[in-house]
Amino acid sequence: MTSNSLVYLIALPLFGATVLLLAGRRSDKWGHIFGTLMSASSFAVGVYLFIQMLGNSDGQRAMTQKLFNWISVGSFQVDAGLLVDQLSICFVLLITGVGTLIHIYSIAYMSHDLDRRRFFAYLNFFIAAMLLLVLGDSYLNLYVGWEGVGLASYLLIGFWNQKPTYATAAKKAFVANRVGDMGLSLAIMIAFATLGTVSFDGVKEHASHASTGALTAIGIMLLVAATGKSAQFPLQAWLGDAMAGPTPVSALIHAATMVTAGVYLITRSNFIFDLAPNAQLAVAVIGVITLLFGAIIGMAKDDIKKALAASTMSQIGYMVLGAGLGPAGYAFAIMHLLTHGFFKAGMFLGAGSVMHGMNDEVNMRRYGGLRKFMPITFATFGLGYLAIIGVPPFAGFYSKDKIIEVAFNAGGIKGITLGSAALLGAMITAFYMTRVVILTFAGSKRWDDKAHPHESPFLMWAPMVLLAFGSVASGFFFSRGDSLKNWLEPVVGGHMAHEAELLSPAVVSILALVLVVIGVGFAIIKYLLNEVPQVAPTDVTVFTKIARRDLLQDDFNEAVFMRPGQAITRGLQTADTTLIDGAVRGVGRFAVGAGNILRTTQTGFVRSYALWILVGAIGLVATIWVVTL
Amino acid sequence: MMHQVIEIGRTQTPEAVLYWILGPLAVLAALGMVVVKKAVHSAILLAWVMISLAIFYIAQDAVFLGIVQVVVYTGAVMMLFLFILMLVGVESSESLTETIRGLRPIAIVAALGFGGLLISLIGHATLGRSFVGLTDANAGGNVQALAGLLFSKYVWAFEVVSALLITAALGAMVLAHNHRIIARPTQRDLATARFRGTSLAKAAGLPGPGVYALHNAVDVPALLPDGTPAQASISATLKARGDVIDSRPFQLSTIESEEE
Amino acid sequence: MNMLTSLMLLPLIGALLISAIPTTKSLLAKQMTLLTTILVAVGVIVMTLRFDRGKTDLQFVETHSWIPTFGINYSVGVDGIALVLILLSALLAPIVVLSGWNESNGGRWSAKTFYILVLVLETMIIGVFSANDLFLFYVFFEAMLIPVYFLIGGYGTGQRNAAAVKFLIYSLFGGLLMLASIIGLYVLSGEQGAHTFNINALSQLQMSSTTQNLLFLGFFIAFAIKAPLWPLHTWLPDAAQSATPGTSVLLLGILDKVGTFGMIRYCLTLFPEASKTFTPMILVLAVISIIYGAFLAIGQKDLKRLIAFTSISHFGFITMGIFAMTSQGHSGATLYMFNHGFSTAALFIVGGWMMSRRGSSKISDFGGLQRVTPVMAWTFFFAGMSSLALPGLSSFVSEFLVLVGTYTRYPVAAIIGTFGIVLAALYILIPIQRSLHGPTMPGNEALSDLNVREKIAIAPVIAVIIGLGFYPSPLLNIINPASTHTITQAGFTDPLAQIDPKAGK
Amino acid sequence: MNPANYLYISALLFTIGAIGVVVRRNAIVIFMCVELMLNACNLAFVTFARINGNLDGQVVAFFTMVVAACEVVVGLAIIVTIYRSRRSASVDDASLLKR
Repeated sequence: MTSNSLVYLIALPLFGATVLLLAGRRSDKWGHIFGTLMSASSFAVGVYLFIQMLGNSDGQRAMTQKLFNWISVGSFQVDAGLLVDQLSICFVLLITGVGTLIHIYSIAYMSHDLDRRRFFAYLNFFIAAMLLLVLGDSYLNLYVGWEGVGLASYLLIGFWNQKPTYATAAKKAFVANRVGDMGLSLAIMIAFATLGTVSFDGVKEHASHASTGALTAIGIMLLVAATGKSAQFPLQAWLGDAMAGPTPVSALIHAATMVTAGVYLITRSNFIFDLAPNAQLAVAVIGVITLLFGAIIGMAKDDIKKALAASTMSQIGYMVLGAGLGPAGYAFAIMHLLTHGFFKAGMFLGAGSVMHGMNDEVNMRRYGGLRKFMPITFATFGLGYLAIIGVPPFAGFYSKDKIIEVAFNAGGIKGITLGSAALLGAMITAFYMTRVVILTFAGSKRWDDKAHPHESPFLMWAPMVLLAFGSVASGFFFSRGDSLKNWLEPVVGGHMAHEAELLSPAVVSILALVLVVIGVGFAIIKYLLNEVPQVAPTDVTVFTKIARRDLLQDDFNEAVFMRPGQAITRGLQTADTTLIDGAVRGVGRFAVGAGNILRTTQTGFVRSYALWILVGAIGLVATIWVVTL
Repeated sequence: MMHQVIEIGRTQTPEAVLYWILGPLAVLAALGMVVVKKAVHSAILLAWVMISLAIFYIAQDAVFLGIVQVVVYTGAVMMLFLFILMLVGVESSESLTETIRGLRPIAIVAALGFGGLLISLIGHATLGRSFVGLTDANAGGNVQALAGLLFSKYVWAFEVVSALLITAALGAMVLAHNHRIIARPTQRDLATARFRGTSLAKAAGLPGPGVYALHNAVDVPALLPDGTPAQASISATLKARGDVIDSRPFQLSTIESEEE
Repeated sequence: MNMLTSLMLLPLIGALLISAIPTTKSLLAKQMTLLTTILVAVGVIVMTLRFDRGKTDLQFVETHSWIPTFGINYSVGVDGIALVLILLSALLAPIVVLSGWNESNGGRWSAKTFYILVLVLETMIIGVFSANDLFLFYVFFEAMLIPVYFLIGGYGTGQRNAAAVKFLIYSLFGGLLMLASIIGLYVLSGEQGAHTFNINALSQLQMSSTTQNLLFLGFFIAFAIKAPLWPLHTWLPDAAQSATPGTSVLLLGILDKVGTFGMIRYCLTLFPEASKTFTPMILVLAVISIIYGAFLAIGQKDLKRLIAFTSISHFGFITMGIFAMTSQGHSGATLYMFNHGFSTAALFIVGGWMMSRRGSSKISDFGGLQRVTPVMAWTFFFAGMSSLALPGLSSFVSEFLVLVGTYTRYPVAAIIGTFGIVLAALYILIPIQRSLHGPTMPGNEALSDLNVREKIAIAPVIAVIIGLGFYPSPLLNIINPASTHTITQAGFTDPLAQIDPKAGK
Repeated sequence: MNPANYLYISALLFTIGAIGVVVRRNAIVIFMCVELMLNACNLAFVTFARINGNLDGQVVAFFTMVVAACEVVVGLAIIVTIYRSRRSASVDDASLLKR
């Protein structure tokens, strides 16, 4: 089916961004309202499309819109085309819905910032780019949105770029993303070289004819792209620093939407991964590594936003794991993505609300007992917390446990390993999230008298309440009668014939719950029943120290990439000036030197010139002599 | 013809005699020209070489060229040389010690090599073994035949050379032209200078040589009113040669006078 | 009269008129130059619209006998590739004049001379792209150096004399090698028929492979110096550092394209066999250029040198696209030339404004400009994004086409080249962070933001970069027939997609 | 006698002239040596004319004389000019071409 309204989804926020950026300070007064309106109207278009889709039968739901012929050279034909299907509409609603809520939240959160209008321009731009990412009907269109959100992320992380560390964090995010982008562009190149097309439809159609090797290569490259954007191992290092951006940004971009783009990419490319088992296994392995990696970092962080960021990394690890489990896991990956979008965004907004009340303090060791001062924040944050650790019937329970279950049932050693790791992750998640909640809201107050904690204004808590509602109900809603699974089936493939299950859903749930209780218990003992020092203790085990240093991810990057890179740069610079340019200048010097030597023959005495003429004449005559004889 | 050559490639004996007398003389003169110190002597030796060549020309049936050689070269060009030598200074003789290090040995070696090469080349060449002679070419007279060539085949070169001559003449004039650096002094200026000078001694003009002197000759200085010889009255050239004859002061009888 | 000839004469007439006005009236000279360049731009746009996109052969052809003794003709004509480059030159010229309004002030000679040189250069550039006679091409190729030499040496900064001489000698060296090859071709044409410099006739010559390789190298080295390809690049950073921003735009944005244009037009057309022989070596050089230029750009402390090294990296991409011998690679390379012209122009122009305001070109002297001069910072940021080929901007389309086109035939080169994408992020973001972000450095507090003239000058550049990013078809439609034609002439066809139906599961 | 013998004299004279040009310092003497070389050439031309039996050699010799005359006129004028300003006719004194 074709539709003419797809383009408005993107055009409206893009228009908002353009107007706000071009109008400059003139739009300071109304910029935030305008930006929010643009985002909201995009949401409205999304809802309209969703309703339209609901009215169609399963196979007819996908809608396309071809705008124009974008690039056309020889057999390389790419249209600027949009595609909304069951998968993209989930994202569209999440992006525009959560996006609009965060716009509203930001009106209050950023009200004291002189550049609020610019902030809204960037947010609008992000919404447009993210929508392009999920709506593009080919890998190349997706790529445009892919880098667009990277740019938006760069701009928003560096929103307060007068602080050098923030500017550095923005740069780091962009560069790490670029490494991933390199993977994506290589994937597109391989796809074109093997399949002759880069559109989703075309690749899907031809994929089965391609060799497994090529498909594995494409899959691995797509995975590289996903690790960059979704902060997965080994390109995860940027996410923690990205918390330099304003908190609404962390909520929208670095929790709910942009960082999940990798999951979208893998799910969208299911037709490739399903034919390339090795690549699919790599996806699952990366997911497991990251979910543990993030969880471990999360235990050690005192900065509330960084703790949440580590949690995000870990949760996306779950999604990637789900996506790496094949058709059985795609739907649950997406479900976890959506529920995570609600509860993590809500928690980030809660963190923002706490910071708002605490003079932008982020160290949880300087919080404590805030539940009395911020009841609404506490309530919404608490609901999100229950959702993330997977307490039934909150959202996380439905989505996360399903992923664990599918992992266990993936078969053989692989299934047991992946499943156990995911279970372990669930326990750690319970521990560190409990730690966050206790440190922030429970216990005794540890802030100094300058802070005057207070509840945030209506415009801030209203979105939090709505998101909390989502974190409570969404899981149930999605999994009731496998509604989301059925909805996505035409895109990601259907149920496989159920093999013998290793563990039944009930067993997994019980196991998970037990582990969660253990994790929560540990946290309560350590942080609620014991005194929490205001300054992080330094006499800790080496493991804690390593965890606090983000498991040495920055040290690794510095030692392996940055320092050698700098050395190469310096070496090449020296080589350029001494060797290459040196050779060039050497030619010049040789000419001058030779000239200096030859110049000594130029005595200025006309008689010596005459002598040389004579010598020349001798040479001439001698030549004639030799030649004629 | 009765004076037909006896053997192919041989001319008549008198020419050989001429050649063997004049040839070595010319070479010797040329060598001398290079060796002698004084430029004037060089010029005279060169003139001798040129005259020898003129005779050679005539001997080789180039009558016109022989005459021209004498008239233009030995006559005009050599006169020009001598004239310039006079202008620049006859007596200027250069020391024959070489100032540029290493030039002379290289030059002599090079010249010997060059000459040797040339001569061996000529020796190897087969020139003249069967020479044609100019008897036919000069049948209507040497001058007429040359003129025929000059005004037909070589007329363009001839015209160009004439233009060159004019240009050279003009160029010589331009080069020799003396640019005035200061305005030409008028008579008035000269008079002023004479009387405003450092002394009035020359105000009345210099005496000619020999005035009031013992002899009325150019090599005797004039006597000033006080009886002393005026050295300034004699040409500097004579003085430099040491050809001044008598410069004794004239002993005047003492006359009491306070006048100055 | 033919359009091409008229367009070549127009700047010359402008230059003559300007030379007639008094030296003191520099404002009038500027206005007249601006008017002339705008007229040329309009003319070229009209020509582009009248260009028949369906044809592959040269259009707007005009031929007059010039030196019949040697078979030399004044012969001009354009195909799609040449037309796009002429369009680039004509569009950039008024922007250069307008953006560098006060650039000629610090010069050795008057402003009038500066603008005469610029206009003469424009004539040469149009000529060099449209020449259809090898001798005519050579004349333009070499004559072009002279205005640039004076523009650098007379109006530059720092060690301008040394830079100008280095530029000139480098270029002349290459030019002489090319001249040797041209004479070689001429002699060959005489042996196989009539002496001629006509390119079509020359491309039909029969040559032994040794001859062909040698002649090819003569041309290629000349173009590789101009382009500049590693390791023949060292003149470029010096020249760019010393030249005024406007001159740098003309030099890097337009003039250097003659090198890559020549590779397409002359190396591939005249010596298809030799091109094949040397392709692996050239691809290695191109890939080295990409990586090497990027690394050196990262290490630069001087803004102008940095931009120069980014260009070396970009020229590596262009060369790679050309010698990939696929239609995507060729069209991408040609489009890259156009887009690189605009993105480098944006970098140099805005960078030039920053430098002239601050009085320094050292990156460390800037800092925190985002707060002080937001519009200027934004335009610089935009230029940087264009240079790192952000999708949605024009340079992305071309860079991706080059990579895709290369991958289909030479995957390894394309994969290594892709690393350039990551390095590009570094070499753009590091200077952006140092100059725009962070606290405002002392000495920058009072810098003024862009004025109306500057905004007008940069607006079209931004518009073109965005416009072609989303809708490159107008240019691609012009380029495609020509690039396909060149590929076919060189004896190549695009590799097919490697789908093997039997391997399906 | 073989007329080629004249050529030997011509060669000798030419060589002597060349030595003179290089060795002597007085500009006027150098000039005379140049004249000697020209004359030596003329002798060769005249001899060639005789050997070949046509007058072209003589015509060339004639032109040589005229050109030599021109040369002498201009050259001597230059010498005079130099002498006027430098008070010397030594070519070594006019060595301004050196560095």
